[in-house]
Amino acid sequence: MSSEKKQAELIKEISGVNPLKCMKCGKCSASCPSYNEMDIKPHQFVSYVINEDIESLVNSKSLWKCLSCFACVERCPRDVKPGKLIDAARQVVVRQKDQDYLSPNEIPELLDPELPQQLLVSAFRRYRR
Amino acid sequence: MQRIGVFVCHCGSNIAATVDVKKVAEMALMEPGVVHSEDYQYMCSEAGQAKIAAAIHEKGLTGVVVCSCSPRMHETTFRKAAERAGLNPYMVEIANIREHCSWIHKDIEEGTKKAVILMRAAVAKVNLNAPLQAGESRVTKRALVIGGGIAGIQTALDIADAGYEVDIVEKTPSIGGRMSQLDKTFPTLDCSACILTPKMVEASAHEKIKIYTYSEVEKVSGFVGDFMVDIRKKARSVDMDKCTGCGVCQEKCPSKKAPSEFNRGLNTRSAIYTPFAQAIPNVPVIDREACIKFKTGKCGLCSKVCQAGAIDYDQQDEIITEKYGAIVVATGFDTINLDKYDEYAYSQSKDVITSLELERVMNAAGPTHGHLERLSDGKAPKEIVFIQCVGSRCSDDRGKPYCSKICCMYTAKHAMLIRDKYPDVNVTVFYIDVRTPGKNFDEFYRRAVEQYGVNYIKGQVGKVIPQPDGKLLVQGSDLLDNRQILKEADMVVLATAIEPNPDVRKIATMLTASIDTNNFLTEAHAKLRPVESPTAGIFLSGVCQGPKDIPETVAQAGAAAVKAIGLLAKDKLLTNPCTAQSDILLCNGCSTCENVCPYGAITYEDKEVNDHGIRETRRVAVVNNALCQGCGACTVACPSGAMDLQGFSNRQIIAEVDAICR
Amino acid sequence: MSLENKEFKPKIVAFCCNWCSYAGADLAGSSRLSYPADVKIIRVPCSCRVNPMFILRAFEKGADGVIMCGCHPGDCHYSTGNYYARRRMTLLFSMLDYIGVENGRTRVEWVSAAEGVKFSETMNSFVEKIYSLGENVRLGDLRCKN
Amino acid sequence: MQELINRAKELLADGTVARVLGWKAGDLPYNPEPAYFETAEAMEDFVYNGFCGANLSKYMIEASRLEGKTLVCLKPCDTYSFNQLIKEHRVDREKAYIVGVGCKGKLDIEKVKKQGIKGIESIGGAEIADEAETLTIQTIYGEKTCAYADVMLERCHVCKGKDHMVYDEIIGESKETKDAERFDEVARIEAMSPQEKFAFFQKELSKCIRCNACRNACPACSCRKCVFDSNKFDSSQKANVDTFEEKMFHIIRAFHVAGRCTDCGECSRVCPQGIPLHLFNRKFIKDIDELYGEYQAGEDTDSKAPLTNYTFEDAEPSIVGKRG
Repeated sequence: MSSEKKQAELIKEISGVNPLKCMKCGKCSASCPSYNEMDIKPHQFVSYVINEDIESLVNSKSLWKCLSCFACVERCPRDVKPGKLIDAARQVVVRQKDQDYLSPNEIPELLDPELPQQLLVSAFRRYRR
Repeated sequence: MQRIGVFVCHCGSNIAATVDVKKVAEMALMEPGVVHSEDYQYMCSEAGQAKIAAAIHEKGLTGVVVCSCSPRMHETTFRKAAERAGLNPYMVEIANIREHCSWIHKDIEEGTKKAVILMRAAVAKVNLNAPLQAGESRVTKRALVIGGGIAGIQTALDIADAGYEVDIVEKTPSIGGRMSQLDKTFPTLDCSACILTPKMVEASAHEKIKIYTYSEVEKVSGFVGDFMVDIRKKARSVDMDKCTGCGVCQEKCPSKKAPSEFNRGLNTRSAIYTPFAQAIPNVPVIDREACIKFKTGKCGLCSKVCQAGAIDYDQQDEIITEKYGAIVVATGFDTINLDKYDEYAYSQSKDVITSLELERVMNAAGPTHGHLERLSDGKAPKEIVFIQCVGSRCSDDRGKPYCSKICCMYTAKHAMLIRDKYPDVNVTVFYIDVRTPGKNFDEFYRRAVEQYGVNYIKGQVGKVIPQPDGKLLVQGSDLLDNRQILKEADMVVLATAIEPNPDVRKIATMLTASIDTNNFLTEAHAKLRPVESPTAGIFLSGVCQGPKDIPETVAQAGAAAVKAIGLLAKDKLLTNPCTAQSDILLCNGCSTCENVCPYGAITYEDKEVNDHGIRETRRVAVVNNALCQGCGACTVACPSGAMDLQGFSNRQIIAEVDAICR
Repeated sequence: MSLENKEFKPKIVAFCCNWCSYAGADLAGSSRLSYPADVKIIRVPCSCRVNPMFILRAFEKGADGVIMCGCHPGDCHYSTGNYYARRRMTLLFSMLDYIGVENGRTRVEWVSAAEGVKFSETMNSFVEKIYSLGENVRLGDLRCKN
Repeated sequence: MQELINRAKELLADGTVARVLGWKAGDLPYNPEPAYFETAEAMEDFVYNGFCGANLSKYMIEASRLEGKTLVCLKPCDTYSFNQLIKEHRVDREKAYIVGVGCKGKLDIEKVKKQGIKGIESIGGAEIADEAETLTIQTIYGEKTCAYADVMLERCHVCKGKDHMVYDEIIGESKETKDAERFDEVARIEAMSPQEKFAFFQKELSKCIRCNACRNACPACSCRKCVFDSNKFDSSQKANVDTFEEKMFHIIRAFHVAGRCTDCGECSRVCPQGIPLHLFNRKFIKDIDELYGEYQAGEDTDSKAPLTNYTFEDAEPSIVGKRG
């Protein structure tokens, strides 16, 4: 198996999503609150997985712009769940070892009382597994 | 001992590609009783059938096994061929080596091995086959149509025109169905009522048609040609013979708060009502839930104002029992419940409506008298958004997995009509695909875009957000421009998925007609028998079988009628000879079989028997072959094995088991 | 599917009612949905035609698994047949379990004429189960004389 | 016993009944056998004691075809079988004059023998009139005693009750002898591992000699001709016949009487090999009770039997695997 294919299979495995179920209705993109911040739009996630171009997905702005609000997951009529796909892509990144990431212990001192609660909750959704 | 011929079909390459047909034919010769075997390209062809006939004559065959496609496909073909050659048709058995073998296995060795075993099982069975004679049953020359919409009306008219009696049973107070609720019809834009009401009148005036409105089918027994049906005529509280349809009662009725079913609950009606002006029969019913007289005992105003003295508060439900030869199901559809689609704000805003509600809004007899206005404040909308596929093409449990088929076209119709009548109103349609297969359909859709300037956007809507000022903020995507759209609208119209009428499940159970996971009635064959149910004598008309538009419904209604007429035109039907039979020497007379028979086909009689020299009178089970449908429930209930099923006897099935496990 | 035990080719008998499950099997075939060739189907008019004796007979003759398929409860072509079948099979299977026969060797599934996919999936999973149970030794002889 | 004999003679004399169906002494002190008595003189041989376990209901199938009424002695548990036979139209209620005889538990000679009591010449205390709680047994080795309750039949320990379900008159007192739970043994087996279960039944069933005693005694096995004696289920190859019969006999027999078996225990009582055959029937009864609601066959003559009945919500067969 090529490494691209492996990556795509990994995404499917982590997310539990079958991208072939997508009927390209665009309801995910219509639901997305971060749509305008994203370079790759939610409805396009599936085609990156189908085309085994996980590299682009991982390097996209969208990866970190997704709020994990799961509106797309909730509303997708085909059970495709683009939010889960992008979350899986994040997992792929997070799972790469020896990378310089924030450790949970450092978080408390970085907390700003002015931070909106929503941001925290979505951050936990994004980074906690 | 039987003299059996085995005929192995190649079915072109359908079988021959994964089954070594020559080998199967060769192996057959080793089976007990087999005196002849051959293989051929297409056994079902005339030449193939001729080979069977020739072998029957030349080799004196007493039994035939055809290794071919499913018996559901060609069992009748081969049995008829054998009959023509002078063999009892029930001496023919099919080994299904296509659907159950060649089509599911890829390895030729594996496929051949299995085909040989299936052949052996069939040979083992035929060894125990006995010639059977089909009996006859009579045909009641009257048809029942369940549902009085356009499908039911058309079917009834066609059957009646052929000279047979037809009864229509309609649940609501008037025939007309969904079509009577529509304003205009695509793709010609003619007025729905203008083309429907003449048919309604024709049906009600037809001497061969009897219409039971406000009635429901309660019980069905019997079988093809001889159904016995109980129809509950709900108490109308109005004497149909006396009522003149003057309408004074409805005007005077003080209780006017009941939601109008006909107008989809968008406005109200009186407690005594006819659903709409052109209702047939033009006789009102009293909604006892809403009527003050029924609720409190006081009032009685309608009775006072009725010159004809037609009001009858004491009227009771009536059960009518009638015999029918054929039954046509035409129960139609409803739109799905939108509770699970909260993102479209249907429950939050009066200005988010379904397309069927829009039909009523656009209709002159509707709640707004045909003026396009917002139901919340009565203001004229300037911006209307249509959302397609609401609940259609969904793989989750919120909606339906199928395409509702009619929405693309009626939305184009709505958009066009609005743009035509109100040129200053902007119309936007959010769609996934625009599906327009049909004569003049795509042209119609293109006209909406090109001539009327309807704005079609490929992309779904994610959310409709009601604004404090009463506007509706629609958040959608434009997949082709790759942008998200925020649009302020005054009205949002949802192309809501359609589903079979919820009552159809109950009716299907009564009729023992099969139904699919979406509650559409199953047809006997998806391509070749699309208007027949697998249950003999039951025919399908309209959307109860699958989504379809008016012309398709009318076409299917006619087709169902033809099938029903074909049945009613016969004086006698040949009955399935594969019925249960009791061996009186073994029967204990214990009544166990009688208790499980769904057809009441088993009775007990005191019969004189001669049990190996002992003559005595015994209570024994007797099967009425005209009533028995051959399910076999009794054969297993019988502890002594006295009850057996012809064509599927205990010994035959055990022989098959043995052959498979050999 | 686990095919570690290459020697073992199970014999599996499937009783299918004519109206739903046999048609479901036909649909699986015309949709080219594969399942192992170990399964051989016997057509019966209704699941209520399946006598426990047929099932025991199959086991005695060396079957490794027996599955019965019928219309979904409520959808029986003969209205009530599968309700009787359901009780009969429940009691029979419970008895087999009671005498120590692995209950995975017997199964009932309701498969409609429209469920070709379910038919094929059911057969795949049943065959897999039989492979995991291996050869049927216990039911060959209930009297158990060796 | 004397009251019973006197009454029987009376009914014979006034022509109410043409014959009496009861028990007469056998060739050993503990094996009375079912018998017809047609005259007062013949009644001298009549016995009724603790060894009269035989369920006479089944004989009424035959007696229903005879001229005139038959007086039949039925113990409380026998009346369930009689009711079941009425339900199945196998006996004619009008042809029977049912004397409900008293019962304080019936005896199992095998249990007596198991206590090491051999060479039995006579047994005292097995007659119903006595209140004796012990049996006094004269043997060639001298007098032995044992407690009545210790040598009762298994079925009496799970007695269904002292009431007769159907009768014309009752003679003698009955006593409920229940001191164990009916389904305990079944539950014990259910809890075993498949290997243990199989080993248990393998051990028991391999004793079977296919003598058909169980079938002949069983009031539910009343078919004119048993499926195992007819060719209705055989394949054409005669060679297969015997093996199928042999191997599957007990399970098929149990299935055929499922929902009809009153749990009278005759099958186990008459088995010369001592196979606890009632454990099959009782398993079905337990399952029926648990899955479809309590049902006692023979309690009445008109209720629907569990296997000719259903509800829309019945358990699926997969419940067998899920119950664990």
